[in-house]
Amino acid sequence: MPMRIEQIRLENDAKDLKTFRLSFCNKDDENGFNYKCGQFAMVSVPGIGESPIGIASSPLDKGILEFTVKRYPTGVVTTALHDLSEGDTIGVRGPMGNSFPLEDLMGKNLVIVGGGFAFTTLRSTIRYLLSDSQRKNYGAVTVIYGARSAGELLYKNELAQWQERSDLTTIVTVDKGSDSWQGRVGLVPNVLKESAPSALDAYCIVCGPPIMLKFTMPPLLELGFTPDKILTSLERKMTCGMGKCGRCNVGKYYVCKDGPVFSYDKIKDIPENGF
Amino acid sequence: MASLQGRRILSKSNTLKEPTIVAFLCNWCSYAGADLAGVSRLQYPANVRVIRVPCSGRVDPLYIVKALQEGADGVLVSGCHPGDCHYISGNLVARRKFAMLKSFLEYLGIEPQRVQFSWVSASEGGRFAALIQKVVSDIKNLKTPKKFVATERLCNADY
Amino acid sequence: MAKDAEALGPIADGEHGAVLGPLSDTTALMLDYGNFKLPPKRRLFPQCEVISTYADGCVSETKQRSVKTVLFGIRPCDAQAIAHLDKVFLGDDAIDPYYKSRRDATLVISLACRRPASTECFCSSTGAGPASKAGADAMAWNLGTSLLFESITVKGEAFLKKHAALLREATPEELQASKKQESATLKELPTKSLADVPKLLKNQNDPAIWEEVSSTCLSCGACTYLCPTCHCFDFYDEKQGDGARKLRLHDACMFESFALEASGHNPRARASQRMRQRVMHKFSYAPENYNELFCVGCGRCIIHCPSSIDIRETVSKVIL
Amino acid sequence: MQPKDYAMQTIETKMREAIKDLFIHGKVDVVIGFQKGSRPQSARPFFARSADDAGKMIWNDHCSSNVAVFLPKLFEKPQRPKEGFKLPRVGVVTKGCDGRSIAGLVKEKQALRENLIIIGMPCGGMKPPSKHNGKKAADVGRACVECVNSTTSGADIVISGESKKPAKGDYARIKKFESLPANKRWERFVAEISKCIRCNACRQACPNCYCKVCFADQKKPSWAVPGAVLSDTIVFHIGRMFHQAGRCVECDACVNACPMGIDLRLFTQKLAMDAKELFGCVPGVTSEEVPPLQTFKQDDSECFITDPEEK
Repeated sequence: MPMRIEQIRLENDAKDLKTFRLSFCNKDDENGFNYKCGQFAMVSVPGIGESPIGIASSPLDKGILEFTVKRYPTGVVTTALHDLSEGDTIGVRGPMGNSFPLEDLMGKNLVIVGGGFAFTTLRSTIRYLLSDSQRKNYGAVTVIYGARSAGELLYKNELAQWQERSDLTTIVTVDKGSDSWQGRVGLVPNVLKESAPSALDAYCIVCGPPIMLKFTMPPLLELGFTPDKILTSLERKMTCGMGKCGRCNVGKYYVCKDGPVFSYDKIKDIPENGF
Repeated sequence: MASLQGRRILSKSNTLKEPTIVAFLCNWCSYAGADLAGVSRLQYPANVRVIRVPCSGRVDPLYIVKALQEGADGVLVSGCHPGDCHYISGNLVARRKFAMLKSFLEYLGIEPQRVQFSWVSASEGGRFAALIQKVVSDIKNLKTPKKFVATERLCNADY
Repeated sequence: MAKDAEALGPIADGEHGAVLGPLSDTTALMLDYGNFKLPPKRRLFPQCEVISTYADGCVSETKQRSVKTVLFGIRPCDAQAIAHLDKVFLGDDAIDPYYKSRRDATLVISLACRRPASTECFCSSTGAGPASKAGADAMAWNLGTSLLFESITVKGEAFLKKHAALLREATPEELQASKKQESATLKELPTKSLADVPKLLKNQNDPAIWEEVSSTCLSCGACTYLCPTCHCFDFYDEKQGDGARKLRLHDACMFESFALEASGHNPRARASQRMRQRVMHKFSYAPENYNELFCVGCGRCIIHCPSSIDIRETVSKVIL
Repeated sequence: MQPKDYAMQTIETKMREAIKDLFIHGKVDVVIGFQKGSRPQSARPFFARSADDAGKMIWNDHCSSNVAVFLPKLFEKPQRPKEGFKLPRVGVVTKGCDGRSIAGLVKEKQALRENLIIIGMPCGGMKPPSKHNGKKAADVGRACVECVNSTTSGADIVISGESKKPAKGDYARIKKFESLPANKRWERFVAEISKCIRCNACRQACPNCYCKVCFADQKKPSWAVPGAVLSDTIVFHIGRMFHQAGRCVECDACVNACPMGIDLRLFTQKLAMDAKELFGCVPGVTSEEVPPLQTFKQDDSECFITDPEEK
């Protein structure tokens, strides 16, 4: 499915994070592309390759798709994507994988914990939850988001807006503070412990690098979240996106097909869960 | 090396009359020599595609093999004369490498004319023109077709 | 037989014993062979295929070719492996069109084993066996002076009907002989069953066990590329002039770079983790996902491992 | 029991005792050697970690693997070494070829000589594993027939016994191939390479192939598509073999590892021959300080250089 790049936004100071806003080249594709929060798609640059990227826009954002892509020096596709400019066409295959089960969570309180660059599908989720049609369906929503430094924080404008909203608690933290940073300093697991959101009637959605997940799970359990109420999204290298190529196996699960969203009880005993 | 990502940048055809020659020229001597040949209006065949490298020692044998695969009819590597290397010994180490490479490729059956090595200094515009003339005519005179180009053939379904 | 389809069968090849090659009037069929070095899966799921091309801004998928093919005389273990691959590539959730077009056009006639192909055969342990029928449309028995054919599927039945002129009804003695052959071959094969392995797995989460069994693993792909059920693949995009094409290539979970992500994170960075993935995929994940043991006991990986690692021993260590 | 077997058994016993001794005196953390393989008449590499393990080690004429291949990984320093991290002290049971490889690895700083205890074995030639259905369970491999030094020089512990006499090292087979017409040579080369399934066994089994990221695995740029496109496979093999130029010890680890029976020796040996003829270097035997392609002499041959002024 070809899509046109409408807008490219730089997300950080290091200039290796960009958000691509895409529009559909064909109306049929647009009507056929129905996705949910937490899903991903295979984004391809012809002749270069394909990469699984989480969808950062909300299903309620009509007519567009947004992907936030980090460029790695060794990443062929991510580098190629970053070299593109507005107006170029790229390929999108998807949506793929399962999603955060937001319908099932209606009426519950939600704690959303994100770290670093893994915030993209969480942003999709938060945008969805905050929409006029959805906000009333859910209880209290707490967002804890951390990054290595202030320059690494994604979606700064939105974060500022969220922090001003009364129907949402947003805590933004950075690992390493700087002179210009006015906000909180501290690692996500510690901030989580300090803020101690109630586990009562609540589910937690947590996404982040493996090392963050590793240290976030114990405090969550302490706070009273049972493993089946902790949802996380895994990231793996993928080729097919259909549970065949074998690359994204985590135990018997294929992250592309059975995931990327897993409840913690499903994967906590698998040695290669990565955390 | 980005262009290497694109395959078949050069001609695929074996019957092409004008061969394409990829020339790796060292920045300090041979490239300057080529420049001088140009400035002096010396005539030499337009078959070369020059790739400037810091030193002949920088040329990995893979570059040469890859150039042949991508369709070059010949590859030329030229650097400073022994003793004149900008990096003192780059070309001397390269000399050993190329001696073995040339012998090895010839052993595999690739015509020695297709892979040539030479020394051209910055003041030798005439020598550069003569070198290109020689390499081009060597390759034009070859009776055997190009051996190994990126083919469509997918091997090994038969076993 | 060769007239209306491309027929492939065992033909002699000096170096390899027998290869699965095109049959014609001039090539001699080699019925008395051990097994092919390369698994027949390569006929249905080739090591390298072009799946789409890109030119002038549009992608065109490769037209499905469906040359009718008869795979004659492949071993029952390899036929069983094809049945396993069918579950992966033709499963309910996502059908692989490239595999399907080849599979639909292929008729499999397996050849029962008169004796184990090698000392490493253990098909009897994995639920296959010297005359197992899964995956085959028809089965042939080499009775020395005659070939006994038995149809297994409708497709196989139709094929035998079509060539009825060449065949005659088998005598009771011949049927008897085939049964005898099967039980005689079975006697030469190991008796231990691995069918319960998925339930017996005990130490699979103990990294020390995997470190031990994989200590001499060189992380090459010989085991996976020769395995009749391994089906991991990779896509490879390459530019061609102004356009591009996408290839599908076999890949091996034993390669260090297999699961390496662009970020540098590698969930299976150690040989032991990769070994675990391969063995567990065959003996635990596949049984859970497809209800089949994804090892057919052909012994190829044991024969060809440069470090002579034996999957039978690995499994027994894990269930110990 | 035949006398030869008896000789082998005493060698095996002597080896076990020596290794047991090393463990008992705490001189090694691990000894790389061989144990009985699961296939009939086979041996496979084995990491012994205790005196008990030493008893499981064997020595016979099936110990064909080049065990030096495991050294670079063992001597790899972790990115963030834990406090008190020490590189292991490693014993290696070596034949002549393993010894030549180890010498190369030490030279290239992939193995720490002071952490190594080389147990030099007598070697009468090894039988490669029988993998190829068409061929009979093999005789002694070609590498062993043509081996010029079957025992390790500079071993720390020498297990005495009878070794094969050194071959002439005249590269007769290579010279014969060289005399064929070019198109025949190319045909043969392509025929061999066409068998390749790109399983990388040759690369992984080679002690010299220790690159962290092989050129063939690189994606930016991509040198050789990892599938079965013939020309890419040719690039892979030329590239891999040429990386061994002046370093290859002719052990045939790649040949023995290859599941497809590709005759890589026909080509790798040419490089060894050239290294010897052009630079007087036989890796692991002659005593250079660096591999021949990392150095130079002022008077190295220039006969291959194109001189446009020459008529």
